[in-house]
Amino acid sequence: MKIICNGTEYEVGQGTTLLHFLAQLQLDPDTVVVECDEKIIPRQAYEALVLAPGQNLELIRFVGGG
Amino acid sequence: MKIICNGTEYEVGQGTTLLHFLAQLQLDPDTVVVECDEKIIPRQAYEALVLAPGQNLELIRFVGGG
Amino acid sequence: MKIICNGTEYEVGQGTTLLHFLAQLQLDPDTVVVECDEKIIPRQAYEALVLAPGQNLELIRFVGGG
Amino acid sequence: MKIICNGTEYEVGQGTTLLHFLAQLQLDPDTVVVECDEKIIPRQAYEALVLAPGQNLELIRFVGGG
Amino acid sequence: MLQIADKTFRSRLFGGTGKFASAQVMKEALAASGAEMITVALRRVDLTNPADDIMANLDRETYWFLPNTSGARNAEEAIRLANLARAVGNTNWLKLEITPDPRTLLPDPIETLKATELLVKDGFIVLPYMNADPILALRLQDVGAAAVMPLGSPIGTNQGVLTRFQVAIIIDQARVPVVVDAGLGAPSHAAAAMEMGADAVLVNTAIAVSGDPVRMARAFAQAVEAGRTAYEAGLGLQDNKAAASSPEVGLDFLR
Amino acid sequence: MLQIADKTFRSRLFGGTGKFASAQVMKEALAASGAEMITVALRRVDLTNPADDIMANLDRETYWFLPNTSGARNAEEAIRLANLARAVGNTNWLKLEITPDPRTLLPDPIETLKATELLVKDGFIVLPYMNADPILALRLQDVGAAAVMPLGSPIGTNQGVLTRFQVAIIIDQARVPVVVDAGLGAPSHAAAAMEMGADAVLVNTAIAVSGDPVRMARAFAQAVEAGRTAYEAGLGLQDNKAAASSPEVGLDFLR
Amino acid sequence: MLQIADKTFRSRLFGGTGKFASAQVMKEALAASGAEMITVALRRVDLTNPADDIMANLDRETYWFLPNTSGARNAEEAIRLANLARAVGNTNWLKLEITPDPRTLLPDPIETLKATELLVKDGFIVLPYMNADPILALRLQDVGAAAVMPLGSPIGTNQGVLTRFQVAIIIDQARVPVVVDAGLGAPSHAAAAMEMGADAVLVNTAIAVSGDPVRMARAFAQAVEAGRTAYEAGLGLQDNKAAASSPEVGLDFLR
Amino acid sequence: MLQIADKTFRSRLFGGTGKFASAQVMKEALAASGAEMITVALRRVDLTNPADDIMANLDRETYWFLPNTSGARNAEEAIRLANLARAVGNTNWLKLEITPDPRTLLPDPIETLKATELLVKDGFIVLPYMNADPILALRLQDVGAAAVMPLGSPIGTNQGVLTRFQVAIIIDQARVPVVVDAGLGAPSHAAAAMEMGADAVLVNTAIAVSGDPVRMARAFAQAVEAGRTAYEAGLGLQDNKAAASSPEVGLDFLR
Repeated sequence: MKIICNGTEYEVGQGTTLLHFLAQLQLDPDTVVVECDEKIIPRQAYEALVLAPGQNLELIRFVGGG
Repeated sequence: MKIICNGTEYEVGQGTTLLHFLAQLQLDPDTVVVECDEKIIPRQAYEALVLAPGQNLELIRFVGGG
Repeated sequence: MKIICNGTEYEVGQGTTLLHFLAQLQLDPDTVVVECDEKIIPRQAYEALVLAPGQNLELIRFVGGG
Repeated sequence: MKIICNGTEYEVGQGTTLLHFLAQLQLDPDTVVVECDEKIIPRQAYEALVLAPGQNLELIRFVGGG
Repeated sequence: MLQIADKTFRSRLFGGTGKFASAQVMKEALAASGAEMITVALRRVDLTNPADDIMANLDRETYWFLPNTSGARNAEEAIRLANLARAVGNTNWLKLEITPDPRTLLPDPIETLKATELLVKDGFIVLPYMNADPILALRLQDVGAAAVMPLGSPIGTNQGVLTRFQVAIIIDQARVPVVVDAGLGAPSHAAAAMEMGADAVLVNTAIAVSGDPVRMARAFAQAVEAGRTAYEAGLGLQDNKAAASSPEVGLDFLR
Repeated sequence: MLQIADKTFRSRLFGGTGKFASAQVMKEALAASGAEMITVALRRVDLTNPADDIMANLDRETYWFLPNTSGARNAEEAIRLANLARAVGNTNWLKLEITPDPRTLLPDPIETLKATELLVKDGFIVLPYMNADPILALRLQDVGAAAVMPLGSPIGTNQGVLTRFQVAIIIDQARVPVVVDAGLGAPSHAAAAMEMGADAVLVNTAIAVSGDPVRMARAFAQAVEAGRTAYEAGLGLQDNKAAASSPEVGLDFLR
Repeated sequence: MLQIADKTFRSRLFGGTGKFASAQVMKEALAASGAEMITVALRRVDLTNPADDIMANLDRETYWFLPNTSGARNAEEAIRLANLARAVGNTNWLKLEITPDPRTLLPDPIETLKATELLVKDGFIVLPYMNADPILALRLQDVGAAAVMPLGSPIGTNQGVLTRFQVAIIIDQARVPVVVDAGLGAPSHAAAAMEMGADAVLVNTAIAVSGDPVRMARAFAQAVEAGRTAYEAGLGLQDNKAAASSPEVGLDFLR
Repeated sequence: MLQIADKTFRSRLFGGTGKFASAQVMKEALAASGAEMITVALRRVDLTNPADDIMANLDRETYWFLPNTSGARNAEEAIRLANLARAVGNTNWLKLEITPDPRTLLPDPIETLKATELLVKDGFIVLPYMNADPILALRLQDVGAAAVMPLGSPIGTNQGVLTRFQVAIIIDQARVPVVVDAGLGAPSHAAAAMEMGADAVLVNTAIAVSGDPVRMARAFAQAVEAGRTAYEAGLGLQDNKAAASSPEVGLDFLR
């Protein structure tokens, strides 16, 4: 199935959890915040959240800034 | 009867019009704006307006300013 | 005979006066001051001064300045 | 006999040396420089120098400054 | 010519009418200043002195009145004063001035924007006095301010344009005239503001309290013209490196 | 009226004649400036261009000539130029300018004092260009300088009066006229110098290299008059504390 | 010790984490700066570079995080970033930064006040970046800002405190800490802000883009301490009149 | 390390010893300043107070003495003081200070150059106090000055470096150390001088008359180190245009 992540289309397998998806992207779930369809997903929900077709994810993290 | 004008109590005769009152105060009606009980009185109404007991008048004019 | 004027060698005829030389150069004698061998020549002497071989003339005038 | 020191007249005994005079004034000879009649006296000469009548001494030292 | 709303002005010096020693001095100083636009304030009539009427000293054919809302501490007070000004002055022009803190007399950005929006909707020609805040200037013009009046320095301090970089940005971005107001204490300050490209300046204290207000008014008039002319002619850039004004050649004979 | 030596001048703006794009522009700009005193330099005649004669463009009835010694690196060179100037210009007036370092064009205090003393003894009316050094100014007037010309900032930099505190002291102590020279890049700079009490200013680069020299000349003329008038009228003091220009009473009805 | 909300800081220098050439340089520079509070921004993860994670380089035991809302152009965008920051950073501290115009990066006073009020109500500890507007500072503290962060000059310009008079008033009136932010380009700028009585300064660009960020960080740390110490010790007043530092008596013998 | 003549100094802050409330405060403040070079003046012994001897309070192992010629009004008086200093202080180091006018305490360029030349020939290590005159600085180093000491502002005024452009040129051209002296009233002033590339600064009044001289001395010590470190690390350039310190990309999700 297809989802959108940070503006790009991704093909993910059925039943993929958000935590799993982040692992595929080699991202540390503790330093990334996720908006799913403009809603912030709490960290503790990453494991339970199963991605659905057409969902729009935004993965955001801290970067250097002033 | 008594009215308040610019914070001071004044004794005015029955039937005194605003225009007449201004004349008593030696004020040019064309350069003074009047609030009666917080309502601005249009210049053309000065002649018709008969003062009533207890009314609160504010007489305001232009002064030097920056 | 040869003279130096403003750093350049000039060939001038025997008996050439300074005034004559300036005329050859199309210069107004009243707005040019002349140093001959580092000595300033007074304006009134221009006519009498006959150039001699090897003399070093400097012709100087006012220019725009601050 | 009388001498002048820093603008003031002093009575000193015959044969008083400069070193002795400084001691009378309770001054440390190592931190005071002496001009005698406008001539600087070297430190090592303080002991030998016998004061003479009418001499003009200036005693100068370092003070706080910027 | 300077245009504000639908009106044009030859003079880019706006005059204040406060703090003059006498009405006569004020009249002469305003005449000397060449100002066409002058500010006035609104106050209670002093009933012990009914004859003291500034309108008896100012010809409305000569001067365009710009009533201010000085004294207002919030939008509500300013709007009340605006309506009184319109009634007595028969004009919808207004210098909006909202200064909650009498210690600094600095303008309130929030109340000023709010009042500007409401007064514009109510038909006023609003010239808001404001801190030299470039973003606020953009917002004020967006809600219909006819001009913006950033401060050079606090009112009455004579310190000149301490807000240079902000005023420069405001001028660069403005779609409405920029009038530098407050703190201009010397003709050179007014000239400097005009050289930056300000459309006009407002001066009151520096003229009114001068040792000779009439001559000082003339001095400001000249300085404003000088600064504007220089701006139009184009100023040379500043440089750290010296450059001779006399020719560098033609001196061989000296060496 | 400004008096230097035995001569009086109505205009307190001295004009330079360098760096103009053409003789015609120079003539018009000088006319617009109202300058009565103008500086000129001395250089070798360019024999390939004999007709290029500045004297053909300047009416000596209109302008009082102040030849400079620009290019001189020491007293000796300056004195040689002074004598050439006197011979060709038929004047004993001189702007003494001794700048040993072409990178900064800053004046040499030692050579300037020495040359001033010698030239004064030789009958010259000497106006020395100098660093803004108050003690040097005292010494120059002691040896007979007819005026002192402290710099505002390095020649041609347009940075204005960067030497405010020194110039203020020089003006305070001077017994001869003080002419602020060099670095005045905008009319506001000239006005500021005059407001401080300078007797005159000399401007060249800022006018000559402007986008419109004639209008810029007019702007400087106005600014110099404005600054002088303000100085004579008396400027208000600067203050950190705000002071209202509108009355503080008469607003009870608002609260 | 500096206290903001319920937290105290020994260091009065806040560090920014942007613009460093490498994570390693950033780590060493922050260590050298002695900063305890550091700002970070929020951006989309660069999925082509998943390992580039600033959190891998910053020990949260050592540094107190102050996420900023840089990039927000209005209150709504800022609030969205604030909630993301709280979720990922596990902190309710926030440097509120609302800059509608990317050309000037100057803060919007209206949106900043609105967002501050809403975020404070939602439990955030808000430190708003603001124009040096004293009235706005009063209003921000009235709606619960934990500190105010007036700008010295536009972000990244290194021009220092161009807003001296406004910052002085803000400090004089503030009931919350005043942190001068933006434009501090040299240690002397930071020291000057602290001498005025600022409670802290935030520095990023000047350290990050220096030829030697680690040494520059140390320099700013020293300057901030120097300025604070001077403020506490009490600076002498400035005076136009000279006063000798050596005794004026005891020189009779010289004359 | 700073080298002057054949001696090296770790500290770039020179201390003055005048104006302290007590010898004890002076000792503690000098210790806190970390100064290695300190100035002293020469005066007549006060015979009514023979025990008041500064030498009893200053360890010559710790401090390198730089006697000044304060009070001298010309070269002759300065040379007389120099010889007295050498005799009593057993040192040939000298801060040459010639100030003819007690109102301004500004140095005389002519007498200072003359005395420097004579004293150098007589074996003194001369550090002349001077107006910030770049040409004079060149001439002083040409006659053998071991360093030059341009003033920032008049003695005791605390106005900081009002002579920035001149000091910058002096530093740029100097072959000997440049020590900014006089007028440094705050640590930020000292840091600014060091950031410009000055080799050292001399501070007296600002420390001695502070509310807390010991802490102020420490503050100046830190500021001087901060300024020097920043100069060595390399400061960023100033720019009028804003530049974000946070990334400009990665915000697509906001719009």
